[in-house]
Amino acid sequence: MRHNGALALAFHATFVTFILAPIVVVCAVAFTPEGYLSLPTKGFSLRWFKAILNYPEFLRAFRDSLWLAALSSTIAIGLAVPAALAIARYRFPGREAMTALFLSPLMIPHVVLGIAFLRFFSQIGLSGSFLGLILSHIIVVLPFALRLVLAASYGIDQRIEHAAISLGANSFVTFRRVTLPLIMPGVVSGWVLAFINSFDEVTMTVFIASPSTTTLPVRLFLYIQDNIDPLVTSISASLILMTAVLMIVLDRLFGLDRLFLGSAKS
Amino acid sequence: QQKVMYFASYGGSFEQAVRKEIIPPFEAKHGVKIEYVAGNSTDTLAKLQAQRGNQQIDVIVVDDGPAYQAVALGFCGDLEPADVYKDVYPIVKFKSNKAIGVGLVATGLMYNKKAFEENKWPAPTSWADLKDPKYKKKLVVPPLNNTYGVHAVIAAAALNGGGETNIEPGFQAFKNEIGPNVLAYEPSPAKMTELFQNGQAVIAVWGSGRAKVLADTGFPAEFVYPKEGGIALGTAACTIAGSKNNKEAQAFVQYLVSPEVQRVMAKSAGFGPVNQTVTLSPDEQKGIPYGEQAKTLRAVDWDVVNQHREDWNKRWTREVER
Amino acid sequence: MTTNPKLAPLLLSGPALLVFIGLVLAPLVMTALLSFYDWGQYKGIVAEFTIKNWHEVITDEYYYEIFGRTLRIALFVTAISVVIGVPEAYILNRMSPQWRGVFLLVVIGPLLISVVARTLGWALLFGSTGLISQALLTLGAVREPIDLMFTESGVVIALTHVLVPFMVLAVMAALQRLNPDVENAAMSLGASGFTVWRRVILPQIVPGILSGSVIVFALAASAFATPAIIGGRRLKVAATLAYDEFLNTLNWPLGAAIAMILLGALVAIIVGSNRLIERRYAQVFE
Amino acid sequence: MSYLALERLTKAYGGVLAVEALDLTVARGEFISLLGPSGCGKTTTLQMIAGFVEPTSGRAMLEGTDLFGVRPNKRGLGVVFQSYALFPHVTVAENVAFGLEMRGVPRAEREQRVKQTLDLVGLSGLADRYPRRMSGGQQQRVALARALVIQPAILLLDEPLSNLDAKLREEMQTELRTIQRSVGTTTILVTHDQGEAMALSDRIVIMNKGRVEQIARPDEAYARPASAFVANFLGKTNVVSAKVVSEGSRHIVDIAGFRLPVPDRSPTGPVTVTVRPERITFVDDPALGIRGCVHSRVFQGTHWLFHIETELGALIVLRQNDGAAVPLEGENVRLAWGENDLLIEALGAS
Amino acid sequence: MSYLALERLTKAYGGVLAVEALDLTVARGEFISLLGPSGCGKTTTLQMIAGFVEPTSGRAMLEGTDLFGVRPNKRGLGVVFQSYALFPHVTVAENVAFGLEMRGVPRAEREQRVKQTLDLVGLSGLADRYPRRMSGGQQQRVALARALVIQPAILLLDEPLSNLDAKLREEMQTELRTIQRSVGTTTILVTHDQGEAMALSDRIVIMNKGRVEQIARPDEAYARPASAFVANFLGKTNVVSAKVVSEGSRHIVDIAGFRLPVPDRSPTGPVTVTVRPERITFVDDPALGIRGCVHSRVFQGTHWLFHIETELGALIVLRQNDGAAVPLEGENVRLAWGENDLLIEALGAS
Ligand SMILES: Nc1ncnc2c1ncn2[C@@H]1O[C@H](COP(=O)(O)OP(=O)(O)OP(=O)(O)O)[C@@H](O)[C@H]1O
Ligand SMILES: Nc1ncnc2c1ncn2[C@@H]1O[C@H](COP(=O)(O)OP(=O)(O)OP(=O)(O)O)[C@@H](O)[C@H]1O
Ligand SMILES: [Mg+2]
Ligand SMILES: [Mg+2]
Repeated sequence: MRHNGALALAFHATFVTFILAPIVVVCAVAFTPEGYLSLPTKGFSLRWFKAILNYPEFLRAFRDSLWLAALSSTIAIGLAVPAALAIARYRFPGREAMTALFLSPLMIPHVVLGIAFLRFFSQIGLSGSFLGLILSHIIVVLPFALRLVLAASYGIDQRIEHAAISLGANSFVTFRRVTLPLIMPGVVSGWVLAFINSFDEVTMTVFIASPSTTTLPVRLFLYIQDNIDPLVTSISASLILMTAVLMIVLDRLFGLDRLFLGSAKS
Repeated sequence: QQKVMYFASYGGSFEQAVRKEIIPPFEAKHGVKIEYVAGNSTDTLAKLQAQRGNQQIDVIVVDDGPAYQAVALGFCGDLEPADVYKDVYPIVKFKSNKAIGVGLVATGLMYNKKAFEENKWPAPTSWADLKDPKYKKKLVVPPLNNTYGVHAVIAAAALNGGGETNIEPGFQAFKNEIGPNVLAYEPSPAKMTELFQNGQAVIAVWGSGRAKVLADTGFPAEFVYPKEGGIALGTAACTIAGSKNNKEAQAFVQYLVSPEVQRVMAKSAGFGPVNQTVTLSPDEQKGIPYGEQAKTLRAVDWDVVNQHREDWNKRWTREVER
Repeated sequence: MTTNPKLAPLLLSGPALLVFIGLVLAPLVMTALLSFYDWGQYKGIVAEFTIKNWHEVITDEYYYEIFGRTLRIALFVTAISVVIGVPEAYILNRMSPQWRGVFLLVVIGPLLISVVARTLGWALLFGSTGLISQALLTLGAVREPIDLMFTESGVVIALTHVLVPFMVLAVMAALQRLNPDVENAAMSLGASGFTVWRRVILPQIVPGILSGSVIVFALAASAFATPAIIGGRRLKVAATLAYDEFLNTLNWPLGAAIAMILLGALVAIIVGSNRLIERRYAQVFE
Repeated sequence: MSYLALERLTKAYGGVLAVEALDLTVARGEFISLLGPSGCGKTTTLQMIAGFVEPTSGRAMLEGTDLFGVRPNKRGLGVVFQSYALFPHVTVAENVAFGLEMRGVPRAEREQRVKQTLDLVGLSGLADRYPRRMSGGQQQRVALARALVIQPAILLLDEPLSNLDAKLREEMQTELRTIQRSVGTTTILVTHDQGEAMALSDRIVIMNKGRVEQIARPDEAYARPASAFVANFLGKTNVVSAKVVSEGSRHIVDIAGFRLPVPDRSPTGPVTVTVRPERITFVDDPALGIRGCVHSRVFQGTHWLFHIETELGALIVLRQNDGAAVPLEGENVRLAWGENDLLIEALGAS
Repeated sequence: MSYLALERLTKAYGGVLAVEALDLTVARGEFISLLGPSGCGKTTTLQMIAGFVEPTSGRAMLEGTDLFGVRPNKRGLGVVFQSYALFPHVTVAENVAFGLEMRGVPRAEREQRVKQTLDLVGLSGLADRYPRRMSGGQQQRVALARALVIQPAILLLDEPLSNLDAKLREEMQTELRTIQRSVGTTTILVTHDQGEAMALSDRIVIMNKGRVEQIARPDEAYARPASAFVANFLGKTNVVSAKVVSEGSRHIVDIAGFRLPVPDRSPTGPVTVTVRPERITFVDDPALGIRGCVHSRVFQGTHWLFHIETELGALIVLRQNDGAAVPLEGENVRLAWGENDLLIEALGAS
């Protein structure tokens, strides 16, 4: 194991600063006592964190968002893994067309998708249902899952799979016990990206969400229609905190590193 | 199984007020559950268009411009006659009788009082102030596809003798004199707010209701009616043609113009009442076009505007927003 | 897996294909058809075949400018993401497991926060009264306040911030499978750290970089929120244009035509470069 | 009837013929080794039997049924891959247990058999290690254990001992032999080590450039190679020119003046004579053998290897390190061999 | 002065001591082999010298300067990795050319040297192949070519020939020796093949469990192993119990009745006697040696390996395949050896 040099660490520090800068700003603003966004803030107050409690619909939307993101990203990864293996392993006619189709949701402005789905769902009677929401989210997050699994599927030593087969494993067992662990880094990062994108999607969801099941970003989006106040930032800050806590717990339980990178890495 | 009626209108503080104070009594009285479908006016129109022929929404409340469009596109059904409509100012009634105004705000100028004081600038008084070079990159105007934007262009045209029927002077003014001052053409209230809050913008063309909401957060925002006159912006309701809950929908629109609801909307959303029987105390009037103030407002002829809208939009995006 | 090589890809991609054919193709075809419909302010959408929308988009240089800007922004964002995201992934990969965990969190965490909130942070930093401008003024680096708000540079910076984590994750997934001995072998042959990186590591992680780039490019080219907030209305990109047509003028046929052209251009670019790169680096795509 | 039969098995990679029309029958319980130069198609052959390389043509029959109709995971083979192909993401014990799990062996028995097999290959202490954290030879033994533990009917071993030291290799060879004898496992071994092949195999298959050169018992192939290639490949050998003359009733070969009687059926005239280095002795009698000078002398533990310059060219000589004094480099020596140590071919015959 | 000096080099992986306080000095141009059982720390040692494994303690000096201050890419070593570590994404020729490019060798010369080296390892036709499309032995040769082509001052070779057949291995050995002689390359070779180590090396280092057991010339280590481990590791050996008695002025060792004179300094009383299998001969004289019965007889090409049951236990005997008749399995034989073939240790001394 070699170490990062000074130059690398300097680069890393700059990168992290770049990534964190706006987040830190958002978090700092969350503690303002003022009724509006201001920086630098003069005082310190938890007023906007307490304000979250006045909006039970945010909490409900948060829960719905979690469910939606978890379900759609899990289903998407379930569809993406075999598809990615097909694309990585085989050369067949229509391979590129298929890849393009799978990636197309990335390339259509989400407002167009939103309206197309709204029209489509209202014709097949799925309008406003949670199922419709899940289906549409599967579509928009699948490309992420697919691309990352694809990146991990190239270059796997197939002889390792052959070894499993020679020991009597059928295709499914070989996949579950050997191939999947080998591409695990891609699968986990693919799932995470899918989750995050579903959790954060708003432009499309505004059209398909029903009044009774709405996601947190849609709620926030509608909330800030006429007024951006520090509530947005305090909710964001709480999200960051929750994510951090969740990740730390996961890290303690499983090791984040292992989760992302597979256990085989030294 | 309880009946569910879908009501589509603005999100944000308006939604809060409607959910808390307006919907519950109606639900109790009519035994119906109301689902609030939030979105701004154009979102709502888009949803109507998407579900054409299979409408889910029963009642909408949108800006008057989009309301005219909704009527024109045939989304709105006829309003059934009712006593309460007699009390409504005739000016907010639609000739087609497919929609009716439920609130009135004014388009005028909003500025940051604190910033003006720091710069020792006098408060703006006229639409012509938009051309003042000292506001370079500090002015925000909503774009033409937004109702406030339409008002701004018409007001600018009026300064040089134009109007709805002769918009040319408006475009000229925006291209040559106002344009350089404009920091952004910003339709989103949220972003408008943000630009004011972080100090980049100090003056804007905006609605009285929005200004009131912003001022209520404690921000030093001040609204002025320009001396040439503010412009009236109505908020209109209509029932959706083909609604499965037409009875309740009709009742809901009637309910919206009833004095008790009008009062609530004045308080929480800064809507000037359209029902003549509503009286507001001087304190309640603050920031709301009401009484004499309301009479100075200039109305826009939407039929003319909508006729030219397509061309204007094109010109706007190509000549002004570049 | 050794099922029939003709049938296997179909079986494997079958479920995803079914979902996509059912759920993407239908709306896509509907949108494509829509782009050939007529529209009027008062008559709304009329189901009559016309090519006027396409004609309009193709003949009006206004649209060229916007598509040009969209592609330019997307290219810049992709290029910058590669330039900073790939080294960062590599550096992360070489960290000790604990630190790697922490910084993975740092890199991915921000993705969980609404784009709107993140972009808001940038807006606070960017404006003429923002922190960056003030800091530079205080340091004396600039004389006039600088304003990144409503500029293309601002959009590129903010979009890069939003999208670079995708690159980092994609590249890290590919870095996992490198054999460290191969890196050592290169070094033993006299290659400096940088050369090892360029000649040995980079070519092997091309699939990861490609995946990252495809995602970043597609997302940058079809991004809506960030260009809308940071760029404002004067810096229109294809997505905001389509948004306007769909939501403000309700001219869906025109919006659909714009979306289809954007889709077509992106598919062409992505599939083209995909094919080019897969061919150029055929060995690592096995 | 043969147990496993390969019939004109052929594999072409693009233009390259890796294996060409290979015919081979293996009896149940037989131990076969594939021998041949690097790149001659040994691994390819094994992989075709295992089902991981699809043959271009030809077929493989197992007990009369076509093997290619059977899915690889149903063939019940134990395979050691040349590159080990260990599962990198699980421990050694889990690697070894995999095949047993697939066979539904209950946990208790599984653990016991895994332990046993790890003991067998000398890895008892390392059950919980990950393969990446082991030395090359240790990894190779895990691969071997993984194939052995399932007690397959057929074992396909691709250089399974190449990274082990002599001591351990011999132990493993003994184990392989024992297993094969006691369980009756049919074994096909690919090895580059001729000693190993000879010591273990019932028959060896010598391949060259994708083709079979000879299939025979080890000693047979060594003593009577079917071709110059085989002779040369199976151990070092000396090839010199000579001529056979008939003197009276006898045939005599004359190798640079060193004359030996040969069987009557030998061709007369110019011949090439092949003599193995271990058959050449140093003699003192100046009337006997041929003269040479020690060019180099290499110690190899159990024996010495000499390169001797003679008028026939350089000859190699192998002498057991039995304690007797051996010539020094630069010393003049006389070399001789017996009449039975020769292989005589008419010139240009091979 | 020594060229390369390892001083108390130690590496611990977590709790496992892979290499422990290793001391070794290598002269310029010397050929050293590391020998030892699988997992004894050979690769780890090599990787520490190369700079890819950081030692836990100790240091390595090259011409008096601390090697660990020098970046691995500046050490100018040629390394063959046990796992080959070929660049998978470029062709064979590009793999081999890489080191030359790094040294700024102009294209024309580069191509010529690559071609030469590929010829040397017998891969002339495969320059444009990708490593993945080659056999195991071919890949190994690419790795070797890649290290050789740069003509490094020091070569570190980790089992570079383990997947090659005897023929090719010997050719490569000769090449290595030639290069070392002509260019003066200092070479450290890790090998599991004792014959290879003995044949090539100036000195061999025998390691066990991370520690050095002996450093000596090959024949020296073979003849005078520093420990029972070394004796046992370097070729097979027989260890039997006997006793030394003094008879008059002479010491005599009595091995189950087979009596031989021994030097006077030998300990008297019970001893263990070590005798190498290649030193044991079959004798006819019933008065000589000890009696045994052939348990098994294995043909190994150049020689035969016997397991003989005797009253001393099982003994192994090696006889060169010199054409003479050898006993059959089950036959009764008598074994004998000379007084100089013995290594005598007092019981419990080792
Ligand atoms: N990354 C690692 N983590 C933990 N232990 C290791 C690691 N690498 C090697 N070891 C252990 O260190 C010891 C020495 O390993 P090394 O690879 O040096 O052995 P070797 O002598 O080269 O053996 P072989 O002949 O089998 O290649 C072994 O017991 C091995 O299990
Ligand atoms: N995937 C492949 N594509 C093209 N050629 C290949 C491929 N695999 C092997 N070959 C070629 O086929 C021939 C036979 O290869 P194979 O691996 O069977 O050799 P081998 O006898 O096992 O050699 P070794 O002893 O070196 O392992 C070789 O010349 C090799 O270069
Ligand atoms: Mg092979
Ligand atoms: Mg090793």
